[in-house]
Amino acid sequence: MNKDFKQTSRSGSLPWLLQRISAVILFVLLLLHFITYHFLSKGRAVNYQEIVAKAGSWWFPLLQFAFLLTALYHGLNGLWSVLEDYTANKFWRLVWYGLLLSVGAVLLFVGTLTIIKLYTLPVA
Amino acid sequence: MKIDEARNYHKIDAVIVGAGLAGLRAALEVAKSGLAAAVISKVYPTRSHSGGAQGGIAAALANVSEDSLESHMFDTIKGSDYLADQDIIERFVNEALKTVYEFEHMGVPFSRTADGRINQRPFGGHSSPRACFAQDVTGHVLLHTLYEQCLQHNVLFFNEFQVLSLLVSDDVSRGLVAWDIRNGGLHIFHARAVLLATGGYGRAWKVTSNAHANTGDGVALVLEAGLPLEDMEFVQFHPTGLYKHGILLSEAARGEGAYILNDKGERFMKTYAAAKMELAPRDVVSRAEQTEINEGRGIGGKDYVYLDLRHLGRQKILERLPQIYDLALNYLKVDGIKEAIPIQPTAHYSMGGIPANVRTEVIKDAAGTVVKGLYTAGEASCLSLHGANRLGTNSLQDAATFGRIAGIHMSEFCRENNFSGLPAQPLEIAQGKIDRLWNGQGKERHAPIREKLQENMTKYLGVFRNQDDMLKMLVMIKELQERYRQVTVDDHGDVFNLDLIEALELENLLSFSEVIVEGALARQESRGAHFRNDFPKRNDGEWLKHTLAWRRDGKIVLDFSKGVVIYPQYQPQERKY
Amino acid sequence: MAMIDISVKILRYQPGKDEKPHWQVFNIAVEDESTILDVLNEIHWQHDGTLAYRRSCRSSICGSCAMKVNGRNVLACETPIHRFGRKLKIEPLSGFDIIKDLVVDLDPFFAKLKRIRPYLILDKPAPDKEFVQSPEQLEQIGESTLCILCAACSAACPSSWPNSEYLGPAALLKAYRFIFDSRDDGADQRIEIVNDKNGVWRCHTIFNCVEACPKKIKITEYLSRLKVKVVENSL
Amino acid sequence: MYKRTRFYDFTYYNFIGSWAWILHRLAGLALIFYLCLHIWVINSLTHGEAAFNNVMAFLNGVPFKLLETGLWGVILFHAFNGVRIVIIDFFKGSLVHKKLFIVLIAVAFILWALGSYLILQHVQWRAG
Ligand SMILES: Cc1cc2nc3c(=O)[nH]c(=O)nc-3n(C[C@H](O)[C@H](O)[C@H](O)COP(=O)(O)OP(=O)(O)OC[C@H]3O[C@@H](n4cnc5c(N)ncnc54)[C@H](O)[C@@H]3O)c2cc1C
Ligand code: HEM
Ligand code: SF4
Ligand code: F3S
Ligand code: FES
Repeated sequence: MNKDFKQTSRSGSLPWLLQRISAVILFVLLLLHFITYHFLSKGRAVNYQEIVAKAGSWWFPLLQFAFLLTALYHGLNGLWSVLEDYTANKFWRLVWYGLLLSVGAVLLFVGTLTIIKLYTLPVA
Repeated sequence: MKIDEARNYHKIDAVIVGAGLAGLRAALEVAKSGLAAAVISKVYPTRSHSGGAQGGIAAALANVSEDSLESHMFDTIKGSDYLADQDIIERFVNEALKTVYEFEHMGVPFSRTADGRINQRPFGGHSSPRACFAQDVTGHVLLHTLYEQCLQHNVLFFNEFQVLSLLVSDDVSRGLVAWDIRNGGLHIFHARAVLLATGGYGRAWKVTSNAHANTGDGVALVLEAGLPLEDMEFVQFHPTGLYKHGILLSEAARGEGAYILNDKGERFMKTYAAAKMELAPRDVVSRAEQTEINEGRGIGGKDYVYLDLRHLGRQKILERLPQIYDLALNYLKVDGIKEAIPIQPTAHYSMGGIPANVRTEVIKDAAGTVVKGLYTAGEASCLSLHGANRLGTNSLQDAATFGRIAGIHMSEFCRENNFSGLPAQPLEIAQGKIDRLWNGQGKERHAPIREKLQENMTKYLGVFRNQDDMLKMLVMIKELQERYRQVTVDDHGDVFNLDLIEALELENLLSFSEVIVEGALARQESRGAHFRNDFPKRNDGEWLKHTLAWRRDGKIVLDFSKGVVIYPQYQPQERKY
Repeated sequence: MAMIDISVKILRYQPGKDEKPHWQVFNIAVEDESTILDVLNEIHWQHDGTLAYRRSCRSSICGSCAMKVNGRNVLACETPIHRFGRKLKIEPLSGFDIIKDLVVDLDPFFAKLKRIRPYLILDKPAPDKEFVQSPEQLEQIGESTLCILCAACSAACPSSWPNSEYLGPAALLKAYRFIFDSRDDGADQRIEIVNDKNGVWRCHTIFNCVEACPKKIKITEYLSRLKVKVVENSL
Repeated sequence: MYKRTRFYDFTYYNFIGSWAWILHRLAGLALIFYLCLHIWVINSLTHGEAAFNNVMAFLNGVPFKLLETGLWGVILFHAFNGVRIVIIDFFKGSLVHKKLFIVLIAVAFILWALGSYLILQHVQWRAG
C-alpha cells in the first residue's frame, strides 16, 4: 500500500537549460547557414569555388565550428532525452549515454577536421 | 490456523473507520502521539465526502468584524432549536479557533483578507461573518491537507476496505471486520480503540447532496451491534440543491449575496424571515421554498425555484464561487452569470447518529454508560452539537475538532488499556452477509429496492412530514426489508465487486431508515429540520429531549429519557430570524 | 427530457476470467440529459451487475470517476453524453494497470504524490495565530490547490505512457503547490526530488494534461515555473 | 491485474499540443540523422574539387532538390516550434500555446514556400 517511489538519478536541469540555449543560438546559426549556402548562391548551386572562397575571412571558420558544436550538442542531447523517455532502466540509460557520447566525439572530430582542412586549402 | 496468525489479521492500537475530516484528524492525533493508527476507508481518503464541502469552516476569529465565542455559542444553540447539548457546544466553540489555526499551519490555503489574514464570510444563522473559507472548495483543501499530513506521520491506510461488522461484546469494543474491496477477502482488525467516523446517511433520499458512499454504514453497524442511535429523525434539507440532481450549490452563494426567487421574481424570503432573508438557517429557507412550490409559485408551477447570482457580477462569481458556476453550467447547462439557476431542497446533513459524550466515547444508554474503546466523531456521531438543525460551516468544524478530541482520548485509552480478546467466531456476521448475497436462492436485485426506498423517502420524509405519509413509509420499509432477504448479486468475483458492495450498503440504508421513520413518527412536534404539518409547533414541555433508538428482536425500541443539557443563561426561546 | 437510444462500448476486464481486456457493447435507452456516470449506473443497475467503476461524489469534486471516453479523459460524473453523440466508447485511464473493468491501480500515482513530500515544511515556529499570507502570495498557488487527484492528467500524458516511473503532472503540480507556498521552507528538499531523470525533465510541454484536467488547471504553466525554479536553484 | 505500459497510446485523442510534440520530436530525430550524414558528406570537400563536384552533381538533381525542400520544411517546423517551446518555458507561453503554434507555424510555412522556390531554382539539369 505505502509503496515508495524510487528515484533514479539526480539532475537534468543543466541539459534542459543548455538544450534551450543551444536552440536559440541554433535558430540564428542554422537559418544563417541555410541562407548562405542554399539560397544566396545566386542562381547557381552550391559549388566548390564559392565555398572555398569564404575561407579567406578568419571569422567564417569560427562560425562554422560554433555551428557544428551547438548542432551536435543540441541534436545528441535531444536524442538522449528521447531515449531516456523510453528507457526507465538505469543501466540502459548509461549504455545510451555512452553510445551517444562516442557518436558525438567521432562526428566532432570529423567535422572539425573538415573545417580545418577546408579553410587551409589553397584557393584555386 | 489460529486467527492471530492469519494473513488477514491486523493488530493495531487505534483503528479509525472513515477517512473524512473526522477520521483523518483523529488518525493524525494518534499517530503524532507515537501510537500506530490505521485508517480504513471504503474510498481513497481524498474521495471522502468531506471534500465536497464548499462554503467554509466556522470559527470566531473576528478577522473581518467583531465576534466572540459567546456569540458563536448562542448562534449554534438557537440554530439547533435548543435541542443541542450546551456542554458540547461550549467545548466546541472553545476549541474551534485552535482547530482553524492548526489547519492554517498545516498549509491549508485559506482565502485571505487584504492584510493577509484568514478571510471570513457570512453564513446562514451566524450573526457575524464567521466562515473561514478557501474559495468555495473549503472541504476539499482541508481534506487534502489532512491526508497529506497523515502521509507525513505514517498513518497506515487501508484504502478501499469496507467495514462489515463491529466486534463489540460486554460493552467493550474489540475491533472490527472489513471486506477488502480491491482484492476480496475479509480482514480482522484487532484494536485497543476504534473510532467510527463514517459520515452521514443522506443516501437514503433520492434528491441528496451526499456522495454515493454516504450510506450511513457506521450508524447501521452500531445498530446491528445492539447499541442505540440518537435523534435520527433530524435530517437537514439544504435549500439550494441543483434541480433534479440534488448536487449542492453552497450557501456561500447566499453568503456572497445571491437571491432566491419564485415564479413571480419575488425574493419570497421576506415573508418568512424578513430580517435575515436568504441567510436564515437552512430549515427555514427550505420550508419557505417548499411552501412556495407547494402553493404553485415554483418556476412555471414546477417543483423548483431560482437561485439568482446575476447581480453579483461576472468577476465576483468567477472569483468567489467558481465551483457553483461550473456545476450549474455542467449539469444544467445554465450560465450563472447570465441566467438564474434552478434549485430545490436536497437531503444534506444528518444531525442524528451514534450517541457519544463530550469525550467522543460512544454511549449505550440514556444514563451515558460508555462502551469501552469505542469512539465516534464527525457526521456519523450525535454528540449532540447540532441538535435539531445544524448551522452551515459548523459541521466541518465539528468533524475536525471532535476528530482531534477523539484522537487525544483514544491515545490516552490505548496507553492505559490492553487489547481485549476477540470473540470466538469474529468473521461470522460479516461472512454471513456475503454468503447470503452470493449463495442465496432469491432473484431480487438490489438496485430497484434502493431506488424505491430513496424515491419514497424523498416523497414521504422530506421537508414536511405528517403521520399518514410516515406510516406508509414504515410499511414500505418493512416490505423492502423483506425483499432484501431475496437479493442476490450478479457478480461473484472477489476483485472490486461493486455489485456486492452496493448490496451490502443497501442493507444498511434499509436498517437505519426504519429508525428515522420511527423516530419521526414518535416525535409529535416540529423542531428544527423536523417539521410536521400535523404538529406544526415546537413543544418544549414534552419534547425537549433526545431520541434514543435500538433494534431489539427486529423491532425498533425508542427511549426519550435522555435529556438536553441546557445552561441557565441559554434557556429556550422562540426562534425567529 | 426525452429518452434516446445509445450504443455504449466498454472495455471490459474481469480478473480471473479474462486473459486480456475486450470490448463489450451495450445498446440501451437513457435520458438525453444523462451524464456518463448515469449511463454506467444504468448499465450496472439494470443490465449487468458485474460492471465495475469508481464513483462517489458525482459532483466533480472527489476525483473518483476519471476515465477515457471517446479518446479523451473526463470525469464521468460531470460529462453529459451529448458531448459525444450517441456512440460512446468508454475505457479505463491509459497508462495505469487495470484491476477490473474501468477500475485502475492508482497506488503508484499516490506513491509518487507522497514522494514529493506534500506537506508544509517549516523551519520557523508557527505563530500564535495564522501566518500572514497576502492575497497575491496566495494567488501564486491558488489554482494548483484545486487539484482533486483524479489522475486524468497523468493518464493523458504521453511521457508517462512508456515510462511508468515518471512522476507525472499531478505530483509535479503538488510539488509546485508547496514550493511556491510563501509559508513553506522545504523548497530545497523538494527541488532535489523533482530535479530527477524521472522528475520534471520528462515533461515536454505536451499539454495533454491541461486538456484532460477537469479543474482546468494550467498545469503546464506551473510546471514551467517549476522548471525555471529548479534551474535557478541548481545554478 | 492487467499490466499496461506502452510506447504510445494511439487511441488517445491528439490535441494541438500533442501534435506539436510528436512532429517536433520526429523532426528533431530526422535532423540529427541528417546532421550525421551532412558532416560525412561535407568531409568529401577535403578530397579535392573533383570529388566534391561529383557529389554535388549527384545532389543537385531533381529528387535531391525536392528532398532539400523537405529538409527546409522540417527545419522550419522544428525551429519555429522550438521557439514556441522556449516561449512556453520562459515567457508564460503556455497560456496561449495554441495561438502561438498557429502563428509561428504560419510564419514558418511562408518561409518554407519562399525558400523552396529558391532551392528549386538551383536545380542543375543533368547534361543530356
Ligand atoms: C455537498 C456538501 C457540502 C457541504 N458543505 C459544508 C460546508 O461548507 N461547511 C461545513 O461545515 N459542512 C459542510 N458540509 C457537511 C460536511 O462536509 C460533513 O458533515 C463532514 O465533512 C463530515 O465529515 P466526516 O469526516 O464525518 O465524514 P465523511 O467525510 O463523509 O467521511 C466518511 C468516511 O467514512 C468512510 N466510510 C463510510 N462507510 C464506511 C465503511 N462501511 N467502511 C469503511 N469506510 C467507510 C468513507 O469512505 C469516508 O472516508 C457539506 C456537506 C455536503 C454533502
Ligand atoms: C533551428 C533551431 C532549433 C531550435 C529552435 C530547436 C529547438 C529545440 C527545443 C526547444 C528542443 C527541446 C524539446 C523538448 O525538450 O521538449 C529541441 C529538441 C530537439 N532538437 Fe532541436 N532545435 C533546433 C534545431 C535542431 C537541429 C539542427 C537538430 C538536429 C541536429 C535538432 C534536434 C533536436 C532533437 C533530436 C531534439 C529532441 C526531440 C525531443 O525531445 O522531442 N534541433 N529542439
Ligand atoms: S491536475 Fe487536474 S487532472 Fe490532474 S489530478 Fe489534479 S485535477 Fe486531476
Ligand atoms: S501532458 Fe505531460 S509532458 Fe508535460 S505538459 Fe503535461 S505533463
Ligand atoms: S464521482 Fe466524484 S468526481 Fe466524479
